[in-house]
Amino acid sequence: MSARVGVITFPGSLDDRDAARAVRLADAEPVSLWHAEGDLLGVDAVILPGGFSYGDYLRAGAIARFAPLMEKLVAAARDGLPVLGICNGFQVLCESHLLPGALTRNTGLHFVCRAQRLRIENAETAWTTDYEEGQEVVIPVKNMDGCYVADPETLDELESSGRIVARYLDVNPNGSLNDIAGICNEAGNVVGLMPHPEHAVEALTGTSTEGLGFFTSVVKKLVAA
Amino acid sequence: MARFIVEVMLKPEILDSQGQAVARALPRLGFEGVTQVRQGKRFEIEVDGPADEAATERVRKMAETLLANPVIETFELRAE
Amino acid sequence: MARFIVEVMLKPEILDSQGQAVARALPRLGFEGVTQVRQGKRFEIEVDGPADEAATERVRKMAETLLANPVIETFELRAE
Amino acid sequence: MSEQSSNESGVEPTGAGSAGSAEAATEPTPVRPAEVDSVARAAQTPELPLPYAELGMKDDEYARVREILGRRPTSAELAIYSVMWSEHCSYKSSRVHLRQFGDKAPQSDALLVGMGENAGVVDVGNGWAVTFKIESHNHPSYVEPYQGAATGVGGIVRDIISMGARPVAVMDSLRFGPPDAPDTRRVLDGVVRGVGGYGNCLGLPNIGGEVVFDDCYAANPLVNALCVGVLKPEGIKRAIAPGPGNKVILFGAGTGPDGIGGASVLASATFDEESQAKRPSVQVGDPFMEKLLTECCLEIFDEDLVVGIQDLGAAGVSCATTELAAAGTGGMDIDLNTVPLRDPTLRPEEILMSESQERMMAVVEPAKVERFLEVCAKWDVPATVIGEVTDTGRLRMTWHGETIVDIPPGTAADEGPVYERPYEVPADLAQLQADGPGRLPRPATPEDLRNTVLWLAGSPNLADKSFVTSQYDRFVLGNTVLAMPEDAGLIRIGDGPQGIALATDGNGRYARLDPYAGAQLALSEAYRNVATTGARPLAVTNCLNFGSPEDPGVMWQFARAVEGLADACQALGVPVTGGNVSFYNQTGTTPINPTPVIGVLGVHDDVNRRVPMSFNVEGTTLLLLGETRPEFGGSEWAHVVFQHLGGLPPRVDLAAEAALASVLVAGAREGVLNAAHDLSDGGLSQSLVESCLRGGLGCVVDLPDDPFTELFSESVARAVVAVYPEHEERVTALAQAAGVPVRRLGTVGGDAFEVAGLFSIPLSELREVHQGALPALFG
Ligand SMILES: Nc1ncnc2c1ncn2[C@@H]1O[C@H](COP(=O)(O)OP(=O)(O)O)[C@@H](O)[C@H]1O
Ligand SMILES: [Mg+2]
Repeated sequence: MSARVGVITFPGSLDDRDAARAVRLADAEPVSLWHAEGDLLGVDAVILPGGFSYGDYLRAGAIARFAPLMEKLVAAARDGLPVLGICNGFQVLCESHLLPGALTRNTGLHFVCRAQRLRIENAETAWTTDYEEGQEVVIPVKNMDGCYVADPETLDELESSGRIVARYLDVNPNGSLNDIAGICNEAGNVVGLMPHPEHAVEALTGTSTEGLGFFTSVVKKLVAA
Repeated sequence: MARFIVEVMLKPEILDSQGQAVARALPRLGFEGVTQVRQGKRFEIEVDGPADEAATERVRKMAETLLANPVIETFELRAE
Repeated sequence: MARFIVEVMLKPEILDSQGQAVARALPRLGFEGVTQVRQGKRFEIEVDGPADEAATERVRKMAETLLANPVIETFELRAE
Repeated sequence: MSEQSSNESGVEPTGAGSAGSAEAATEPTPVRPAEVDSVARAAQTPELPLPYAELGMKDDEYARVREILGRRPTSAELAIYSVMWSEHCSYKSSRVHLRQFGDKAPQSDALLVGMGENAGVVDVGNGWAVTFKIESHNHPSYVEPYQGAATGVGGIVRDIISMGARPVAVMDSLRFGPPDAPDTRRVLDGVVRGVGGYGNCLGLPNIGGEVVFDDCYAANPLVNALCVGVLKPEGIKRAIAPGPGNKVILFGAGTGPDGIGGASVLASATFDEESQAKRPSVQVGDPFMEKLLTECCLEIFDEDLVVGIQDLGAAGVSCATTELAAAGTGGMDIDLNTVPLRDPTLRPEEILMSESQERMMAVVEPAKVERFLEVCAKWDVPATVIGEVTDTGRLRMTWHGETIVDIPPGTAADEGPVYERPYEVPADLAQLQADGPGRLPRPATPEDLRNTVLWLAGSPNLADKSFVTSQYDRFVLGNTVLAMPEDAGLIRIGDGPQGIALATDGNGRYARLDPYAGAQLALSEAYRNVATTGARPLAVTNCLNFGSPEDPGVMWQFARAVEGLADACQALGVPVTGGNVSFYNQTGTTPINPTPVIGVLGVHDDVNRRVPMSFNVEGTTLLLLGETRPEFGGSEWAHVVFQHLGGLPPRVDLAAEAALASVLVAGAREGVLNAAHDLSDGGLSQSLVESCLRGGLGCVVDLPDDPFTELFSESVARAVVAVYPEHEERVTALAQAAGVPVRRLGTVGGDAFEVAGLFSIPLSELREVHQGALPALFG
């Protein structure tokens, strides 16, 4: 039986179809979850996709956090459900306090879309075991509010406990502190990522296929479990 | 050193999509009874020198040309 | 009907790129002597019923949970 | 050509006033503010003067309205006729010319819906159809660049949705004033943010466009937005209201006072009201609402819940109701009080003229209304039944129980005035054409040639556009195979391997020198760009940006451009499926260079075989396809180095263009092309620079004859291709069979752009000038 990975659609989600495609390419079954439902439909993992939920009005992710399904998700994540928040999904995870810190306006004040080189810093989270620690990959970034900020204690804590999942190389596209592109929670089941691995799963349409590892990692883990 | 506050709001006749989105979301978040939300910007500006007429005029000019877009926004200015 | 103003500003230790961009642009436009600009948000909120303690508390709750993100922002609330 | 849905605000100058007409002489009857200008009242006060001239209506047009109605119009009726008969809704100046697109249309089995609908639809095979269209939002983008550009994107996307399609990509063709003018920074910054802010938030990849700078656009930027959508042929929707008893539903955003500066004239003139609230002439967009509206519409189409649908663009409710009714059973009753308002003080005339964005109107069978409203609720999209279809042949509207509109809808929608405007060759054209580029000194030494290559590569029009395009999402939806800076955008459709390619091109300088040729050259280039990726060009959309049609010189340019385009489409076998006309692009009495912007759609049988532009395989052979003549009139070289515009543009050669395309398409299909890049602005020099930088590899080329001409001429129907040595023979044979001249240029490799025996430029140096130019100006 293949793993079932839920993809939540909020009003204004944009990359939900892409996330579902990536799940499929990782040989798992994508399950659409609608923000207003009260049930996770028994999925084995959840992706919060990129986009502009609620138009990014107020603050990116601020309104989506209150979706009925999020209450269920927060509880399940605390119990160890693998959760990946991509871009807007990362913002929602921070707003929900599943991950520390916040994502603010890019320091360049422009939306930035580019093929971005990253280094995978932690290859032990639920979503990164198919990478090597220190591996460099090229994955698109595209965001307006991707500047990761946190207070110095939180940053120290993230750094010292190995909770930086990925870091920008060459160019820091949004001014993130410590070049942070992604982080995880203490248990490593919840990962937030600014770049879009779901746009790097097919050589034809992406920058590479180097994003597929995020999806295959979790699928392997689920199948093994 | 003088400190000014400039508050910029959309003109009432201009669609405030942000404010409306917040207002539409509120009941779902358990906040009933909110009839309107408007969202604008607030600037805190510190300038060298005293908070005199001249400084106020300079900040007003700034607000007119840069902080607010007179085509769709209005602003209020006060010293603090 | 009661009317409240909520002002949300980034905490001083959080980088305010928008404010900084304004500050950087000012000299180019001929405005010298500005030492700092900070940019935040301003909400005008209208709620049903009187502007009493209970209404204020409801809006405070809204500000804390929705309008401001306590990780990076502070807010001030006042009735108008 | 869509004659109904130009989204652009009307900017017609108001015509000669009505002073001295019989009506103006009559004493106006005093009216209380609360009173409604009903049909009954209009009958009782036949001589009440109405401010038709202020609304841009001519005396004879107003007289025709009176004749149609057999009485004076009510102010609400006048609102309808004045917007529906305006230039941007009625195409009254352009219509007689645009007919050629239909009359000369080449035979095409692919055309499912031609001109006249919201957008044309073509059959691309395998059970898929594609709809696409380009539209201008020039004037609003100058007044408020962010909102102008944003609502431009929003409007064209709604046009595509209203055909029943899922929008899948956007493009933007932009023209600004001189790059170093301070106002250009304001306009460019706002426009690019607006295009990105709206398109990114909608989740539509931006796959291409143009950024052009020229003094003539200083106070008149051009913002042309294109959207393409995909649908099943059986899912095509139309803007019709058939079936008496069917309900008319307005859904989407509330109606506010957007873009109705003109309407307050009506209210204040007819009703002596104390003071009308300020009515903004700018429209403001809400991309989030449009995203909800998109998903909502697609679900509604999936469940087959509508019999007709129309987006609300310019002229809002007036346009949607008259057109739906005119194209359906013929009658409609609307209760204007039911229109959900953002501003409760709006008067009926203002509701009718409001250009509030993110609204649609649907015609729904009574049994399906409930389900329709449920889907809207799911997506948080407000929806209201505002009326129903009748068989009375009349469009009737009530306001507080009184009838305020009672007209035959076709008279407003289809029977607008048609002008045969006088035209004549612009007085200065002969002189301009006589002043050819022959007198311009050419670079003489290898060093001069080298510097010219760099100069062009770093000039604003030829420089790398990443500063703009990196603000656009090109990955979303996961089907983007090629996007900027490639020659054409290419997206996969369905589950592949099929795809569609799109390019937009225009050259105002060429068109200024010869509008007939200029329009053809724009088509020629877009056609070539599409073919360069390996796609077969199939259909055309166009946006015609011109000065005032009341200027006979401009009208001549327009007539010539349309004729040129229609002739070229016929010659190349690609029909025009729709488009848009934007007049009055001028500053004072000085018109912009005539700027027809042409979009070409092509199909790709297998996107895995797309041909990119980048040189990235060491040792591949470079071949030049096509013939180079010394052609410098209107060229980038003359423009950049001498700010010179004169002479004649490159010779049009459509047969050569078609032959070149056939080689490129065949080469792609056979998999024998490693890279291909067309030659256009800046000539061979610029093409090689771009392909080298894109792939990160240099090249060495031989230019034995006249290196200046070979490097910088802008002759049409040319492309450079990189092929593996083992494919050289096959590609040469393909070219020869098609009658396309082919010549071995050199080899890919190294880290410099080198012309053997003349000069060499390290890629790092090229990269710096090419990529650094726009950030230095606007960063
Ligand atoms: N405003 C824009 N939006 C999107 N893409 C753009 C824009 N301007 C230029 N581009 C892209 O940059 C590339 C170079 O543009 P251009 O030199 O005009 O192309 P071409 O000469 O092939 O027509 C193309 O891929 C074009 O689509
Ligand atoms: Mg090209």
